[in-house]
Amino acid sequence: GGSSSNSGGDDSFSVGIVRFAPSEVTTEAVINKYTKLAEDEGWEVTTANPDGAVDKAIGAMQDFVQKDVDLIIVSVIESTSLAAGLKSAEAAGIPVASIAGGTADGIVFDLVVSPGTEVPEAMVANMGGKGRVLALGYKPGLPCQLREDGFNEAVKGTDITVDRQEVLIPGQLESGQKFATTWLAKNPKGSEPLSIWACFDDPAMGSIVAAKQAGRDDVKIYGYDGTPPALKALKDGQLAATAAPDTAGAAQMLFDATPGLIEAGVGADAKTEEIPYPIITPETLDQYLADNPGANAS
Amino acid sequence: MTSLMENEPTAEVAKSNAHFFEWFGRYGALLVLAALITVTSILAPSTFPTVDNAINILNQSALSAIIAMGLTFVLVTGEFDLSIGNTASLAGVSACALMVSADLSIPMALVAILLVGAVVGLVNGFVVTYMNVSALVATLGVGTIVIGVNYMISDGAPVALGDPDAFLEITFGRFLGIPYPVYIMLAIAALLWWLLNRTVLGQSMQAVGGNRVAAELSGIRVDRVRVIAFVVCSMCAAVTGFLLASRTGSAAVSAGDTYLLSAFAASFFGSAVLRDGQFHILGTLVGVITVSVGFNSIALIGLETYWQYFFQGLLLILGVGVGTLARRRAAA
Amino acid sequence: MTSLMENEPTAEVAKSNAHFFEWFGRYGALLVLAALITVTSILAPSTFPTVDNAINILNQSALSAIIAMGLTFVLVTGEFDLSIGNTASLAGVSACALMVSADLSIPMALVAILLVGAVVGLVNGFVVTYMNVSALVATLGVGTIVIGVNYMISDGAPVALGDPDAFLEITFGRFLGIPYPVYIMLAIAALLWWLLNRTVLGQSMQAVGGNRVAAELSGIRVDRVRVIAFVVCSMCAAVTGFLLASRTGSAAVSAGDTYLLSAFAASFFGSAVLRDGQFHILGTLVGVITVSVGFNSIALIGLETYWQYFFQGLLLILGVGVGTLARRRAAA
Amino acid sequence: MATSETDTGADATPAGLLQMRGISKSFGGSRALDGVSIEVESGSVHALCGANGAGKSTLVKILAGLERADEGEILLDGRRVEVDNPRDAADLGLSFIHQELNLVPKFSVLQNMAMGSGDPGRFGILDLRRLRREARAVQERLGFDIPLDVQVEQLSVSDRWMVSLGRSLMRDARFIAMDEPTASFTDEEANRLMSVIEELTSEGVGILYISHRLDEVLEVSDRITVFRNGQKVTTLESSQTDRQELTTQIVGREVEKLVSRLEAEADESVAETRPVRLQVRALTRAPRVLQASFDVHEGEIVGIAGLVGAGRTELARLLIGADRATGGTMVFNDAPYAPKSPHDALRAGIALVPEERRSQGLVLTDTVENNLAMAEHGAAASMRARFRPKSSRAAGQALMERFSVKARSIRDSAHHLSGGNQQKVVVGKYVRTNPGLLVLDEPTVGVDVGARAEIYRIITGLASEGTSVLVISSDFEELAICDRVLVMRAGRLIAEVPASEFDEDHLTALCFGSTESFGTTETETA
Ligand SMILES: Nc1ncnc2c1ncn2[C@@H]1O[C@H](COP(=O)(O)OP(=O)(O)OP(=O)(O)O)[C@@H](O)[C@H]1O
Ligand SMILES: Nc1ncnc2c1ncn2[C@@H]1O[C@H](COP(=O)(O)OP(=O)(O)OP(=O)(O)O)[C@@H](O)[C@H]1O
Ligand SMILES: [Mg+2]
Ligand SMILES: [Mg+2]
Repeated sequence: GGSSSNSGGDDSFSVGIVRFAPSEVTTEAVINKYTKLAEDEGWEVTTANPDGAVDKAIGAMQDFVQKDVDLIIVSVIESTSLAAGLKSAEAAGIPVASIAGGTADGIVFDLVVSPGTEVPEAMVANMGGKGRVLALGYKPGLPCQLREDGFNEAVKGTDITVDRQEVLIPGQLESGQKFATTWLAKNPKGSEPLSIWACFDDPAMGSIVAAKQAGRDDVKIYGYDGTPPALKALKDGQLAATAAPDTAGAAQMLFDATPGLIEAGVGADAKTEEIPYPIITPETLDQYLADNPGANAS
Repeated sequence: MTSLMENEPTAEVAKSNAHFFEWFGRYGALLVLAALITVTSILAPSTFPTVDNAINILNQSALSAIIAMGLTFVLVTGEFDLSIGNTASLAGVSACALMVSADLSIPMALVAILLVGAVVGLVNGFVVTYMNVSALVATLGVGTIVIGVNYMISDGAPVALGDPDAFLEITFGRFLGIPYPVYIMLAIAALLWWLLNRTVLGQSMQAVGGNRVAAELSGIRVDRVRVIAFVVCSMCAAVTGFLLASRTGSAAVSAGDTYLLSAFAASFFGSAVLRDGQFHILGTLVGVITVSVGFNSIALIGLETYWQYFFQGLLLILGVGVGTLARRRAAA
Repeated sequence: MTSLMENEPTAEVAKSNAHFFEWFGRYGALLVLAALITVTSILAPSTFPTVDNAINILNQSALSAIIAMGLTFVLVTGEFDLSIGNTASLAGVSACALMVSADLSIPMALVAILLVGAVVGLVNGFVVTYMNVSALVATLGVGTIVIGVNYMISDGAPVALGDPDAFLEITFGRFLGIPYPVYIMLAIAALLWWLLNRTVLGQSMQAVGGNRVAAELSGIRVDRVRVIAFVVCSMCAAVTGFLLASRTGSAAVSAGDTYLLSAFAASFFGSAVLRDGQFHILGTLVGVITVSVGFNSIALIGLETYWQYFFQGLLLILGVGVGTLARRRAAA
Repeated sequence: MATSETDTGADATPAGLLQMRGISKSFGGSRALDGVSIEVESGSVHALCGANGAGKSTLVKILAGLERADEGEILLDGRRVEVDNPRDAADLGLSFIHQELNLVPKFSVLQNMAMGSGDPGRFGILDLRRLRREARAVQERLGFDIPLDVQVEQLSVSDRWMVSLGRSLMRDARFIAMDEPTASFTDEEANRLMSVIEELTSEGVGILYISHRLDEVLEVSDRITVFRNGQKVTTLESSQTDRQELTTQIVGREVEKLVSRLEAEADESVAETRPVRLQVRALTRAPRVLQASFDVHEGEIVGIAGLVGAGRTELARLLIGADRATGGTMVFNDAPYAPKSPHDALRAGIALVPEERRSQGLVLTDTVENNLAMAEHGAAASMRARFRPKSSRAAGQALMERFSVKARSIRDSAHHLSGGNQQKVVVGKYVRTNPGLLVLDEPTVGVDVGARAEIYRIITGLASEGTSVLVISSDFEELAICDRVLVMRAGRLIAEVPASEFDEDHLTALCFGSTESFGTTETETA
């Protein structure tokens, strides 16, 4: 491990990244792209996978402190709950950046994922402001929470009834499917406008499976993330909308900021950048694919 | 009814009591299922007791049932397998990866993942028999390594098919109004039941599970039997993983992991169905279906999600506990 | 006529081989740890073999060690506990919930969650002993119910303290440069070791685990011993959950769940340390530390993430397998 | 149970130390005990005799708090006591040696002896030094000197029984029940036990003694109660009865005396002239079997005598490939024979009836039917072969009839059978594979006189059909059914005694020769 914290410019840096979990597709994509950019530049990137566990994430941060990296990047886990790791990093003079984890003492850079409010807004518009929605939320995840806040904001004051269920991770697809299956059985076709909103694509995919199995085409399903299967479902008209962050752009943003962050060190003022999170509908899909050659919906 | 005879009554009463408890011990777990169906039918009369919903429940049970029945094989042999969830994930990931990158056809991919399953089973069997590591440790270790392989193949990201339609058909296709997975489940159940109850292999497995030393001294090739059990189990897990991937035409590294605990729960519940603590295929099937019915009921009645945990936990404890308690009463 | 048979004396087989294998069987698991330390020290000489890093590793081991040592108690008694992860989560959630809504002080909250742990342990023990349900099923069931309780309390969302500083101090405070959790781990280890090896209760536990029938026949109150083991185990899990919450000043419904498998892995690895398959406190401690050292090494050397899985899996299989293989050789 | 709590022992004779009155116990539908009463006085030995399944152990288990009686009461010093669990029994000063070994294999001798012992010390803290002192004292009394820190799994079976015996003496018992304590003992060890019993009774301890060795019972006891089918048949004064009468009482009819092979058929030359079935040359697996060479002819019954620990079990295991020989050759039915596993042996036609029926012979939780089918599955060439439940059951039924196995039905679970019937099931399952050579390791340990005679009948019957039989036994009396007896000592076959010279004293003398000790490091295949 090389300690080059005092050198500036385009020197070779050493970066430690704490992933979240493989199920969090967006941040995984950002991290993978960032890693590629950095390694092309000759930096040393080490990643750790805490499998969603806060404690393991803290452990990974402390290991990176021992490794004496120049920058630690954490993701998704609320930064406030990483206090132990942040303190260790601060004591060692290593700045910490976060992807979608929010700010906290010790975070010098926060890449915010916007809540993507366009999705619920589109849903409300599609339903004409009335009907019934099955909302599949996931409270432990910050991005999901923010999206759900946006969702609640959008439905407020409309004639839409919300049935909320909590998705399980792991097993997100199954729980989406199970909840949707029974919900669909309870709400037969033609009763009122029906939609299923999920705070990420996996449970939405599960809902699609349920709808297909029940032979239902009257339900509009919404998700977030723009995973390949979701884009495919969008293309086939099974998904009404998803939202996809510009992961390449976000990775570039983070990459560009890295030397500055290392230069400024731990004392620096916290910066925040927002990753745009535009809605993708079947109409805008082609445009999105053209703009993001990496995205895959075949 | 009062009997005025002096020398009989206590024994008589005790006896009929014993009979009742014996009956209860045998059918207690089935009673739980019956009660569940009755109650939900009353509470949700228009949505629960319908043919559609029955098919729906069976369909939801299919994947869990396949993996749980495979696990039952290992349990019958007196072993454990903690790697099934990871094997299911691996099967999905490798099926998709093979179809995407090696352009395999669906049947070829199925063959390939059956092989993958068999290999995992062989490794489990090898570590358990040759290295003499307890099955719990061995399969925990092998399972962990399988996760690593998953990551290596997929780099952590979901693997999606470009044109999944044919693949999706496996999950969504229907014959006589019943989805294919239900047929697959029933076919595998029949095959495994036959293997276990109508072949020397199956009888040997039960003997090995009952007393390994006695089985060995009876000439049964214990190690071979154990390895076969692991292989069958892993192959069932692989089938589950394959079907799981065919739901969405894509596979994630940890998609199958949740099946581990549910398969154990179903098998143990099933061991209390009609038997006193022996694992068997029919029981496992009933166990899986009971859990599905329960989940379905909770959702249809519209209880909070956390009720599903209470329900699942209680189901397991009561389904098994009532039986053993009743049997103890019957024996006393 | 009785015919006497002639008998030439045969050469005695050299025993030194057996001695070597015996030694290897005993110290094999420790050798794995030593090899790990040596290799990493060579590959990362400036970062790995430092006092700071050693403290770091111990600190990272603390929580896992506490829950794993509790589990060891149950394993020693010949039982299982699949609910520890959920109990740890419950402890965190209820500690935070009590501090937030009931305004409990930190010591009072600790007492409260110790009680919570004890209650979970009692329920486990009751289902296992009184209802006669096998520990695997019982604790799987109780664990599932505990998840439900978690959701009921927290509604699924993380519970965060308003002013967590004092609470965080439990994790961050240091005495003589060593963080508190390390002391807590060592204190609990000493206490549990003493309980297990120097009290009648501990001997009884080992006896029950070694041969339950024999223990029962010799007048040991087997059921009571088993219940106590479950209670101790759940209380250790609760302590881990409490400390986990104090790392973050908040608690999530499933924060502790990951500890389940790692605790099992550590205990089983530990059973191969110095003993042939018996669970013991020191072994578990070594097991936890070996895993931590491994992770630390991977991070410091900078390997791909999936190596952590390969490492963990191989560690388990080899740590246990080498020992048993060697012992078999020694016996042969 | 409707008896007054007060002074029930007030009537007639002064109350003995321990009384059990009107004890009944049923398992499921069947009665194991039916209104049985016994009485053990201080300082006396009361023996219980009865066929397998007569209910002897059940009575002991009730006394020990392991089973609850349906009816009846227990009185200690004339006062009624409740024994709900073993702890209660221990607190009342009742001590037990149960029929099955109950040790913790991974524990040391000391730990095993100290298990559950009397008062737990202050605050439940172990007082190792005191326990060690006490254990030494007990060891001295019993005259055995196994190091206290050795794990019991490394001890031989008879040493384990000594440990078990030692444990029952660790607490100051006023009463000790011994359920077949000598089943695995040599005569010498049994004699030592007898002297310990004498010592104990002289200290006023009451002893309940159960054994199938009738001579021993007659020697040690003051009175003998005989059970038959859960009922008390009679109580005899030991000094006024003999073996003949006892046997008749136990079985309910006369049992013909064991017919020696010599008297029954045969001049030995017949056997010698028959073709050799198994030829063993220099078979070795150090240190327990060294250079064993012998022949077994067709239809011949060959005995192997020796002291416990002589290595006979090991030799038998080598014959069926359960362990691998390190040297030597075998020829079976004129073909070279080198089994790698019991499967190979069964396929070639050699079967071993193992010495421990419960742990090595049966799946106790499974049905008699499945137990009887097990070896046939093991002998099947391919595991893919069809299993036909109906014909399998018919075959099982036929075996049950042939060996007159007594069970409620063929679907009854094996652990419900009495020891003798269990043994018949084990023999039956191997006979079902039609072996050319049947090896029986201690076939009658714990088997009652009646069933024993039946097992001998089975053995001689098989031999007359042409099956060769190898019988390992520590009960030299039963070796009378053999055509020849090989004597094994310290891993070597040292002598061969033809039936014509058969004499128990002669065999005993040969077995002893000189004693050697071996490193007992083998671990059991648990
Ligand atoms: N747990 C049980 N369940 C059912 N039946 C039992 C049980 N224990 C004993 N029995 C039955 O009770 C009867 C008496 O058994 P017990 O063990 O007391 O016989 P025993 O006289 O000790 O015989 P042995 O000489 O073989 O030891 C037998 O028929 C036996 O099958
Ligand atoms: N290699 C082995 N594997 C498994 N069990 C063994 C082995 N060697 C001995 N035993 C068992 O250990 C016990 C102790 O053996 P023991 O000292 O009685 O010698 P033995 O060889 O069985 O002598 P014998 O049969 O002449 O009494 C026996 O019950 C035997 O079954
Ligand atoms: Mg008995
Ligand atoms: Mg023997």
